[in-house]
Amino acid sequence: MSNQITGWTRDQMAARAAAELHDGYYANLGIGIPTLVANHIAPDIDITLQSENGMLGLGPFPDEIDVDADIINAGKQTITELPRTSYCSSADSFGMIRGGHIQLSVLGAMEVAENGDLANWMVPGKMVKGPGGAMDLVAGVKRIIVLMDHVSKNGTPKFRKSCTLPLTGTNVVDMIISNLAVFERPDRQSPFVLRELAPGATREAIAALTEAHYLEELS
Amino acid sequence: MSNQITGWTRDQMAARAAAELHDGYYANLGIGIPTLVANHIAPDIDITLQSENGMLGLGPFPDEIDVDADIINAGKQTITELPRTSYCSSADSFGMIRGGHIQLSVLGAMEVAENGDLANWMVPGKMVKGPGGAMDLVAGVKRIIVLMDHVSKNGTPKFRKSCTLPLTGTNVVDMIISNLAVFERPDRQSPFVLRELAPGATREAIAALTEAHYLEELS
Amino acid sequence: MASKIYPDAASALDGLLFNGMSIAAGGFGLCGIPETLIDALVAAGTKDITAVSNNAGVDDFGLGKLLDRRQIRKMISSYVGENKEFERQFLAGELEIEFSPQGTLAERMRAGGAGIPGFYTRTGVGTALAEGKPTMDFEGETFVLERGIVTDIAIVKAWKADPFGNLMFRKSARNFNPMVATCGRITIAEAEEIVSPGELEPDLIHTPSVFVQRVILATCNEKRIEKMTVSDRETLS
Amino acid sequence: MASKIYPDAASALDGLLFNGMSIAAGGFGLCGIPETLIDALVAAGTKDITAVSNNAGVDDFGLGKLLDRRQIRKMISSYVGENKEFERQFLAGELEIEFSPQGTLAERMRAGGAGIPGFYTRTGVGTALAEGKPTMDFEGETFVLERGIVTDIAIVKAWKADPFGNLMFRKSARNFNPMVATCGRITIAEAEEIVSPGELEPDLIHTPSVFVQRVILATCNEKRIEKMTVSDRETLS
Repeated sequence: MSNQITGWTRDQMAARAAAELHDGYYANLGIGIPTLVANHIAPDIDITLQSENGMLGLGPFPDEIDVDADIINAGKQTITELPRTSYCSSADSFGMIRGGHIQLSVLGAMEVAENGDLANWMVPGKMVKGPGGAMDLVAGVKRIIVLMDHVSKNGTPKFRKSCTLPLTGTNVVDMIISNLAVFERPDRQSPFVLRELAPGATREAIAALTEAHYLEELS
Repeated sequence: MSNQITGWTRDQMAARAAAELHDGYYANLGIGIPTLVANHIAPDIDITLQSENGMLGLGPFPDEIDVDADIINAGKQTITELPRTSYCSSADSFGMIRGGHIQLSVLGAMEVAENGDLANWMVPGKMVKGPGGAMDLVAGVKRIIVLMDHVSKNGTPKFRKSCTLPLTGTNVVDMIISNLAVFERPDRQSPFVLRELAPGATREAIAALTEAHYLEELS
Repeated sequence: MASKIYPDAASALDGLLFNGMSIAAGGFGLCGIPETLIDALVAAGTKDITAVSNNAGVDDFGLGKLLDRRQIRKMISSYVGENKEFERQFLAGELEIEFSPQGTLAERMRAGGAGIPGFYTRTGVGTALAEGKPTMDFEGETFVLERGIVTDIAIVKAWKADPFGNLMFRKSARNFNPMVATCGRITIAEAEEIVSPGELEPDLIHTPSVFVQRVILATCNEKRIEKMTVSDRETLS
Repeated sequence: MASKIYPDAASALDGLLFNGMSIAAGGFGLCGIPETLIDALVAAGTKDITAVSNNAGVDDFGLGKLLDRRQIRKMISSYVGENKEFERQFLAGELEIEFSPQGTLAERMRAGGAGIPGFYTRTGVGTALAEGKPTMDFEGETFVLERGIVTDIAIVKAWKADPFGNLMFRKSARNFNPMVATCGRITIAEAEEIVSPGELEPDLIHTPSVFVQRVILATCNEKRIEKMTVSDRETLS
C-alpha cells in the first residue's frame, strides 16, 4: 500500500527535520538519514552540531588534502573544524547530552510505540553490536525526532502500539517524520498527533499503515 | 606535666612528617603546621604537592614582584608554579583525592580516637566555619598523618578513646606525630603503636597524657 | 552568527532574576570570582537568594557584598570562615547554611550539570554531614548518597571568552568555575578578555560554548588577594 | 627529578601483566587508540584479559589484534560492530560482552578514577541494559545505578607528554583517553611527542601527571581512518 504513495524522499525527510532547528540550537544528528539534516539547515539560523565522541561545532567533510585522522564525528567519518569548534572528553561530551544541554537530536528508528518508546539498537536476527550513544542521547537530549520509513521492508507498521524489539529508551520520542507523515506531541504526557501528510498520502492510508493510536490535527 | 617535657618544636614535628614522604609521592599538606612539612623534604627525593583548589605541583612563595592573584594554594596563600605544574577544576582535583591518587596527606587535628577517627573541623564554642576539603582528604587520600599537640591548651589529652567533637572522618588516621611522641599503625584494622618519644618524654609520661589505648614498640 | 555577548552585566542578567532564586557562583576564596556580575546582583537587589558557592567572600568583597545587603537567604558552601557579617546573620537566625564537603560540593555541581541526580561517596560517612542521607555498601564499605545541584542561573569568571561562549580560565582561578558553568539553567560568564571567533584553540577550551548562554566583558577585575605570602616571609618562618 | 619515561612499550608494561587482568584502553573507533602499547600486549601474550574500551577495533587493528590472538575473555564496551572475528568468537561462546551505553561507560570510568563507586543515570532505564540493576526515583523520575570501573592497568594515547606524566590529547583523539587515564591502578601513556619539563603550559594540560605512572614515545602512529569522507562525496550526496 505504501508503495502506491509517492511520499517523501530521504532528503525531503531530512529537510522536514531541519525545519525543527531553531536559531542558537545545539543539536546532535545520528548516523544515516539524520546526517543529511545538516545539508538543509536554513542559512539564516545558527546551529552548532555536537558529536558524542567529544567534538562540538562540526564542520563539513574535508577536502582530500585536509583529511585529519584525529578529526572524526561519532559516525567515524573524517570532518573539519569551524571557528567555534571545541573538543572535550567523552565524559564531558555526555555531560552535555545527559545534562539536557543539547536541544535536539535526530535519530533513526526500527520501531516507535504510541507512548514514545523507541527501539533502534538491536537488529532482529543479527549480532548485537551495542547501543553506542543512542541510549544516552534519547535519555538526555531535550527533544527527540525520529526519521524512519513508515513501514518496514516487509510492510509492517513501525509506529506501533508497543515496541516488539528491545528498547533504546522509554517515552523518549517527541516527533516522528516518516516518508509518509509527520506525528508530533506537545509533551511526553500527551498522545501523538498526525500533523502532516506526504505527497499522495491520505488520512486513510496512514491509518491503515499505522498500528499506534494517534490523534489527527492536520493543518 | 607536658610542660616539663622539652618535646619537639613545630618544625621538628614537620621534619618528622617529611620523613614519611617517599620519592615520587603526590602529597597534600594541610593549613598550619602541616604546611611547614614542605620546608623539610629531603633534597634527594622528588615530591609533587597538590592543592585541592586545583593546582598540582606547588612552588614556593613568590618574590613580591611575582605575586599573581590567580596562583594560590588551598590556604589562599599566593604561591608559584614549577615546571611540572598543572591546573584543573575543583571537581578534577577532588577526583585525584577521592580516587586515591594522592599518596599522603598531613593534617592538623583537635582529637584523634584510638580507632582512627578524626575530629578537626568544628571548634567547640565557636561559629562553625565548615569542613572545607578536610572530609574529602581524609576519606580519599591513602595515608593520613596527623600533626597535633599531645594535649590541648587546658591539658586534656587529644589522643582519646573516642572523639568528643564532631567527626571529620571515621577510621582514617594512620599516624600521629605529636609534640611528644609518634604513634603509627600498619593498617586500619590494627591498633596504634607508640613508636618514638620526643626529647624528655618517657613511656610513663605519654601514658599519663594519653587517653587512647595503644601498644608500645619503641625502637 | 548569533553572538552571546551582552553590552554589560545588567543587560546580561536582564529577565533572569527573581526573589527566591538559586545562583551558583564560581571561585575559591576571592580567586576567580565573578566580581562584575556580583556587583550587578547587588545593584539589582534580588532577595532571598540561595547561593551555591564554595565560600561566602569576605565582608566587603565577593558574595560578602550580597550578604551585606541581606540578599542571601541560604548558602550551600564548604567553608564560610572569612566573613563576620555572615556569622552575625547566621547566629541571628537570618541566614541558613548547608555545608557540603568541598569535593562533594564540586562533584554535586558537576553531577547536576551532567544529568546525574545522585552519586555515592566515601566523604563524610559517619559525620554530621551525612546524617539523614541514604547510604549504600559497595564491597564492604559504606558510601553516602549525595545529590546533584542545578541552579536557576550560574555566574562564572573566565579569562578569555569568544562570541560563541567558549571559555578559558586562568591558573588557579579555574577552581569551581567549570562545574558552576554546567549547573546553571542559564549561565552567564564574565571574561577578562573577549577574543574573536576562532582565536581560541579548539583543544584548549576549558568550557565548551554549549554551557554558556550569555557573555560580558568583566569590568571589575580587582582580584583581591586574601593572604599575600611572599618568599621573604617564607624565609623568616 | 624522577622521570616516568620508559625506553619502550615492553619495558613500560614490564611487571604489570598477568593472565586474567583488566585493562582499560582509550580511543573511539580507531581514533586515539594506544597502538604501540596494544602491539606490546600482543607480543606479551597476556591471556584472559577483561578489556574496557568503547569499541573493539577492527579485525586487524586496535583491540582487534588482541581478539585475533584470543587474548581477550571479556569486553566492556558500548559498540563492537566493526569486528568480524569478535562476532565469530562471541557466537561461539568464547568471548563475553558487557554492553554499557557510551555515556554511561565514559562516566563509569571517570567515576572509578574519582573514587565514586556508583551514580544514578536516566540512560538505559526500562531497557535490557538496566535489568537487574538497582533503581532510585528522584523527583518522580526513575534512574538506574551504574558502577564505577577501576582496572589493573590503563593504556592511553596522548599527543604530547612531559617527563612528569602530564598529557595533552589532540582533537577528537581525546575521546575516552582522559577517563581511561584515571581509572587504571597503573596508567601507561604513549605519546606522539615527548617534550621537556616545563614545555606544557600548566593551563593547557588535559591529564595531570598524578594519573600517569609510565610514559613512552609512541612508535606506532598509523592512525588508520575507518571512514574516509571528503567534501567531493558530500557534494555528490
